[in-house]
Amino acid sequence: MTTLLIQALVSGLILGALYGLIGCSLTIIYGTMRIVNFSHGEFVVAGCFAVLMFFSATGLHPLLSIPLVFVAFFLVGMCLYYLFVPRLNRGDDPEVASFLTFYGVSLMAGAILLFFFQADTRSLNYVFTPSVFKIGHVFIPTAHIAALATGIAIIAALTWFLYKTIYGKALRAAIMNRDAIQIVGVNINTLSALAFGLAIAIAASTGVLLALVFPAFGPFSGMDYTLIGFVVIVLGGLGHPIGAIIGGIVFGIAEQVAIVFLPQSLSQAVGFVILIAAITLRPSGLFGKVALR
Amino acid sequence: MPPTPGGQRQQRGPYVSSNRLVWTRTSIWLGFLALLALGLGLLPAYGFSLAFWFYLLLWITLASGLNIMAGFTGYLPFGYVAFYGIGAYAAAVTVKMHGLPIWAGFIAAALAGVVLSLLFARTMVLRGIYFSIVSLALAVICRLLIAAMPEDVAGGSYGIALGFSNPDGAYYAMLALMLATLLTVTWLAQSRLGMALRAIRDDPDTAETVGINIGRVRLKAWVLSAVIASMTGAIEAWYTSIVDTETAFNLLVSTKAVIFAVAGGLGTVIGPVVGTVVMLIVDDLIWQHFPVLNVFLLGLVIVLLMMFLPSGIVGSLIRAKPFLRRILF
Amino acid sequence: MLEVNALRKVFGGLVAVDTISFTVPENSILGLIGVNGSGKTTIMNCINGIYDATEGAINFRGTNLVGKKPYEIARLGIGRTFQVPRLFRRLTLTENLMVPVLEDSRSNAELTEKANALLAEVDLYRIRDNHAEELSGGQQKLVELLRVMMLNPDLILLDEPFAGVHPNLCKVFLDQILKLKDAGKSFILVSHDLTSVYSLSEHLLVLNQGKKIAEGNAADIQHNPDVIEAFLGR
Amino acid sequence: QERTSIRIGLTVSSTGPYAVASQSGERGIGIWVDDVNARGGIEFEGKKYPVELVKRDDRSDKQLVARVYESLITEEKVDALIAPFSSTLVGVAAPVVESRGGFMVSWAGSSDQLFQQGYKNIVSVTAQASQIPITSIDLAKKLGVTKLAVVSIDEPFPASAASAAKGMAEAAGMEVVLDEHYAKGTKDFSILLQKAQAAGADGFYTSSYDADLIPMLRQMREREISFPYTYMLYGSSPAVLETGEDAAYIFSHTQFDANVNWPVTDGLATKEFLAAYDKLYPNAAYPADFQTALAYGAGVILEKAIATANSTEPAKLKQAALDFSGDTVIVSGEFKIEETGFQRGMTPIVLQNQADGLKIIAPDAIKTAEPVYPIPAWGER
Amino acid sequence: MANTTPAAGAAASGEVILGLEDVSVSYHGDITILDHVNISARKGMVTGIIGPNGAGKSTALKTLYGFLKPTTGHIRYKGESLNGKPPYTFIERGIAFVPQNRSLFGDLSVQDNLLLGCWVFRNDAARVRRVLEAAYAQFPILGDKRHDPASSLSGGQQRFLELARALALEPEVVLLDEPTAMIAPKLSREIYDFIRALPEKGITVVLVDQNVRQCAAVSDYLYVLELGRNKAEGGKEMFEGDSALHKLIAEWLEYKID
Ligand SMILES: Nc1ncnc2c1ncn2[C@@H]1O[C@H](COP(=O)(O)OP(=O)(O)OP(=O)(O)O)[C@@H](O)[C@H]1O
Ligand SMILES: Nc1ncnc2c1ncn2[C@@H]1O[C@H](COP(=O)(O)OP(=O)(O)OP(=O)(O)O)[C@@H](O)[C@H]1O
Ligand SMILES: CC(C)C[C@H](N)C(=O)O
Ligand SMILES: [Mg+2]
Ligand SMILES: [Mg+2]
Repeated sequence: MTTLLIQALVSGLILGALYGLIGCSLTIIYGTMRIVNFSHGEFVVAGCFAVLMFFSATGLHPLLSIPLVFVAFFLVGMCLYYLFVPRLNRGDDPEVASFLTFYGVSLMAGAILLFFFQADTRSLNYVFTPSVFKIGHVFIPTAHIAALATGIAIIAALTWFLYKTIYGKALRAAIMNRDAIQIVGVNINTLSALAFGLAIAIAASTGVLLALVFPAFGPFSGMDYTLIGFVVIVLGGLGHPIGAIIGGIVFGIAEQVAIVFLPQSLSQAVGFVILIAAITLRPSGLFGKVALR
Repeated sequence: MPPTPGGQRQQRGPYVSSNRLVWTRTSIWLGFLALLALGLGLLPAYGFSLAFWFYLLLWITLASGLNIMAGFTGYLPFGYVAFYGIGAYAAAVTVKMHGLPIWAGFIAAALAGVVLSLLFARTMVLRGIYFSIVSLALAVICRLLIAAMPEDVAGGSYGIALGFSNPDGAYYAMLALMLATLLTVTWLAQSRLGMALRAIRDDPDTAETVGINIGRVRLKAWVLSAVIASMTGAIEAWYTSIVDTETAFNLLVSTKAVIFAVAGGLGTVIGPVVGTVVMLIVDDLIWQHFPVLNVFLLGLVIVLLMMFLPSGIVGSLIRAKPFLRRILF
Repeated sequence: MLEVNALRKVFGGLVAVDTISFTVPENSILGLIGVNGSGKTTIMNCINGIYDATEGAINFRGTNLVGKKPYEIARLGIGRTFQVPRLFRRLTLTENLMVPVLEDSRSNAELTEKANALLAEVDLYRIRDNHAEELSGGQQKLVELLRVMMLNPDLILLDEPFAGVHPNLCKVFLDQILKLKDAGKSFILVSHDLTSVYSLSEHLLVLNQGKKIAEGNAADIQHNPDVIEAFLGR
Repeated sequence: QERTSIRIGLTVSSTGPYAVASQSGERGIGIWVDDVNARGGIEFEGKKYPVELVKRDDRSDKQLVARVYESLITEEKVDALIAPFSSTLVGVAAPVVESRGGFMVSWAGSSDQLFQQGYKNIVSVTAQASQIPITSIDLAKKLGVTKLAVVSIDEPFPASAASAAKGMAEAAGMEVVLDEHYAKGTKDFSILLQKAQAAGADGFYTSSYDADLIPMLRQMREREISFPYTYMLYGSSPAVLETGEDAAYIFSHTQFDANVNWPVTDGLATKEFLAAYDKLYPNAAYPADFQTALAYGAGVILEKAIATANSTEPAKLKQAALDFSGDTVIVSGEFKIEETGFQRGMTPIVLQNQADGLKIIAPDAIKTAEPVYPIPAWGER
Repeated sequence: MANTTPAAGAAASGEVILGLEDVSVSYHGDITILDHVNISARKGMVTGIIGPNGAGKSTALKTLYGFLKPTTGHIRYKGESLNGKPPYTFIERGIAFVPQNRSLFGDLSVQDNLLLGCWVFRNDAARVRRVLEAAYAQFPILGDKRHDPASSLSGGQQRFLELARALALEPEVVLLDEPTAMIAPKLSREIYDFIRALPEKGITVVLVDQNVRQCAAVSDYLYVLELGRNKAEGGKEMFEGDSALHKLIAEWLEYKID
């Protein structure tokens, strides 16, 4: 029982960290640009397929694909931004408009994935050696450790960027007052485009890690990831990478530990129950400042 | 007294306070609805395949119901489907498990909607995405709970097959519900309640400081749109004569409702109607003519729509040509 | 009619309002002046329930306002304007004025009538169908003032009503305020426009850093050294 | 107007969770159409009519299924229907077809509930959920499994297969130490697996679709969990086999195999069937699997029903099917239905993924290899 | 139009550094708010714009800063036309703007708000530090609250922050929209002195103000807008006597003293 519990905590932590990563990239897009990126999950999945292609093409270590994936999707993100976003601000509710636009994007992205990779489940056939570390009776697969490490690195960098650099500050300032940010001379479009690219790049990189941890993926799991992303950032508080990560971990652990005590089919609910409890107690999320909008 | 420039601006303005115009506009719209009702009412008689039309009515209803919350009050409930699902199950359980007639099922559905919306009322202290996601979470919980119930209570993973179905009956029920909904929304757009809701949408705190009990006003809207959804769910259950957790609580229901409403223009009465009609027809055409690409194209259409009409079809028209506000509302 | 007793409001470490007490007698105008950040707006926010007081009591005609919701307080007959105008962006001017009286028994036509009449007085009738967000800064202030008049409360809190308002209109306001006072209303008036404050309010309160540094009528205040030092300057 | 063909309506999932299986079924139907029309069509009212498929996309979406099956009947005026893939979709198609008065052959509607709703004109050609476990549980018993853990995704077919398995296992005197459903979209099964292990199970029985089996297997491997008897209903689907070592030794379900030759009375026999497949789909992503065979079977039964009934009236077709039930054998096995359309034939087959490929382990009559039991622990492979 | 009036001719000394030439502007495309307006800010002068509420003063400033695109005429800056140039490029050119409605970043600290004011020379750490010090010296209260979120400042304190931020990169021209609205008398006088002093520093000022007296006092040249059109204008000497300008504002002047 206790080993089971510890095991649950451990895999909850890792699962949560991955959720948190998804939230992180989403929180850049939503938390600092108010773009409801409903296609976020598709890019995570795209990351999974990217590493699959990389691995079957080169046979190199999957983690080595991250730099490539990062750059490639950074560009994709920039293009997406310039294609769609600038026009959105013409409507009287850009946020809702963005939701619809990116739902459309997610349909397209999903269709494209389907077109290239067929509907069937694919799996990344790579196993670390040693495949697992044993600590007492607790098993920690190497893949998970690798994923966790990479994830933490990404988040640290991101937090530093958003809170310590002037670019990060400008980015956060942008949603607080769109006119004022121009008054001080910031080209909000370029800045946002960069941020968008960054976020998409991180999302795809998260996909790479996911593919290592959960080998099976198909073109249809995008929406699940998107929703998890939103749940996590709301739980953690908007616009705050650390918040997202905490949110993710809380969510992940809740889910895993619940399985130990409850029938698996209910365990998912526990995560959501905690979300609701947390939000009603702290209406702006664990880390958020004020409920926005 | 220094004059303000505006002499030239008489001709424009979102709301035409002149009651006569409102009156004519409304009566034209109502007349149109009457004709629509008549036309749609005759369809079955001429042996049309109802499927397309039934779902057209269904989506108009859901989009308009959602519009009450999203458009007028400014709360976008991603978990709207919860009400739809609970309605479907309430009806199915009363009919199948307790062998009561279908109208009893509808009553049960309506009640379920009210109860659930009251349970969820607390979540309206949240704003924006926080509200949206929490309501989504609640929808998921509803699904998991019902799925986890024993087979003989809620049918388990297979769901509940009503064992009988009456497409025409369901079709007429749907038609009735849609008309009721549209009339409600029309009234809301003119009524004081509607104005209070829009005030809350623009600035809840100020609304409260000028004496609006935002809690109570919001709740009215919330219950209203919840009941619309739960009744819709019940009727759909009657139509397909089978409910299961996956369809009844499928988040796509919320998503589509939002899409259709936004595509037409949130906060307007006819927006959701127009949006639904256009999107469904487009989707149907694409689906028929492009078996392979259809999903991709659907996505493309949505994106283009938003890029060129960012406030929806009706919404953007109004923005571009303010005088249209006299006709479109 | 309003008694504020040892009111304290603390934000984190900062004491924005430090044990302030005053009363507003029926049918009177209390002037509230003080340097920026001295706590004037905060006092108003406490009275109409946007903030809840950290300590102290606020009584309005015998009912304690502390812990009441803003809308309850509004219904008790306390209205206010905001320093930075807060209108309903996407409602028309007429609608903006209607909102406070939605629960009212009078007919729509009647209320619209009244609203438009008020708009006419400040020459906004012509653009009554515009969204509030389309107004100029000053125009927004006007509409806010009209909105509070629509609500027609017995105690009116005015936060900087004259800021950014054209002189002629300021005159119109002054007359309005006096008219309302004759009609038995009371006011708390926050303004940096001393002429108007002096001319309007028989009793003034001077704040500095959340504390009351002086009290009395215009004459006393103008020559009070502390006030001159902290507020008027020379 | 003058009849020129026999129109058969059906949907295929271009996208969504059922796309792959649905499309491999589609190929089976393709084989059938090709074959009938080569023979000049179906004999009917003294004349031969070619078969014309009215095929629509259902995007694995239930609402669409309901809509399409209705319009197939009311607008397209098809003569008979073939069901979509997976009980989940058949579940919605069935009531529509029933209420609009159509006749439908289901090749993937395995869940039992489908046939407890009193539908009159739905006939199944696939082994039912409550039948599928027979062979595999027998085997488990024979091999000496004592403690069984049953896990399934919370969907109609897998769930009812699982509950059937549970019942049989208990009847056979095994102890069911764990019986769990997990919600769709679950990614991490490690705790579930460890629960099963902690419960001391020596048999692990799961009926889930392949998307979940892959992570499940990987997590077993990563945590060095292995059960002497591991049965995965979809364990023989290509995606799972692709994972190589992860999938070694697992037992799985099928209703068709190149090495199984039933004494076929109608339609193509195994060899011809496979030949036809290679001819028609030389570059298909996957070889013919049991979905292909089952769907093909649906066509064959439909053909025979129309021919014998010499009509397209649902009632007559159903009667015909009942009449030739029991003395008809098709490529996927014996066709034997009950009054409700519930399938009793189509003996399920158990495979094991052994070092030199998939082997038939049971039923004994057709087995091609001995089971490797107990499945060696990860360390000893 | 501007320079056709005799008044203008008299006072139009000094080169025009920034100005609107025959500019018309509208928000939604259907009504013109500014109707062929001419405004010229002359180097090293304070140019005042007054007029009734809704006359178009703020609109004029927004146009001068590129937020609104002229439908006719030109935004001239040192001879070059800035039509269609995005707002964020104006500050690089040395034009700073303090709008009428709040322009702060509420959740950011006071210091971060100032830092963003230094965006244009963000990489010149030394200069940034200098600017911050200067700002805190000018407005001590900002120094005390440097780590508080800007939204927690009082109405007046927020104004200071905006002024400090606008002046961060020693601009050539500052556009001020009602800078002293809601500022306590003592401080508002300081601010006017401050504005008065800007020309000495070589900074040109365009000042929109409802406080007619003070505005007239600090301005070297006054424009009066009404109904979105030029109503009158003139240099200092025109403020008194029986000039058209004076007649117009006399009535306004008799009210409002601070
Ligand atoms: N929400 C808040 N959080 C933290 N501090 C606040 C908040 N609101 C006001 N303060 C602080 O309380 C003090 C008083 O603020 P207040 O707005 O009452 O001043 P004021 O007298 O209205 O000034 P002004 O005349 O400039 O409007 C200020 O120092 C301000 O920084
Ligand atoms: N965003 C907008 N959309 C449409 N019309 C607007 C908008 N902003 C201002 N207006 C209109 O333009 C006219 C001029 O506005 P502006 O803000 O320039 O006036 P102003 O001179 O600054 O007045 P004030 O002294 O009250 O600030 C007003 O009549 C107003 O109704
Ligand atoms: C045996 C399979 C063809 C059954 C099918 N997968 C179903 O869901 O019913
Ligand atoms: Mg204040
Ligand atoms: Mg202005």
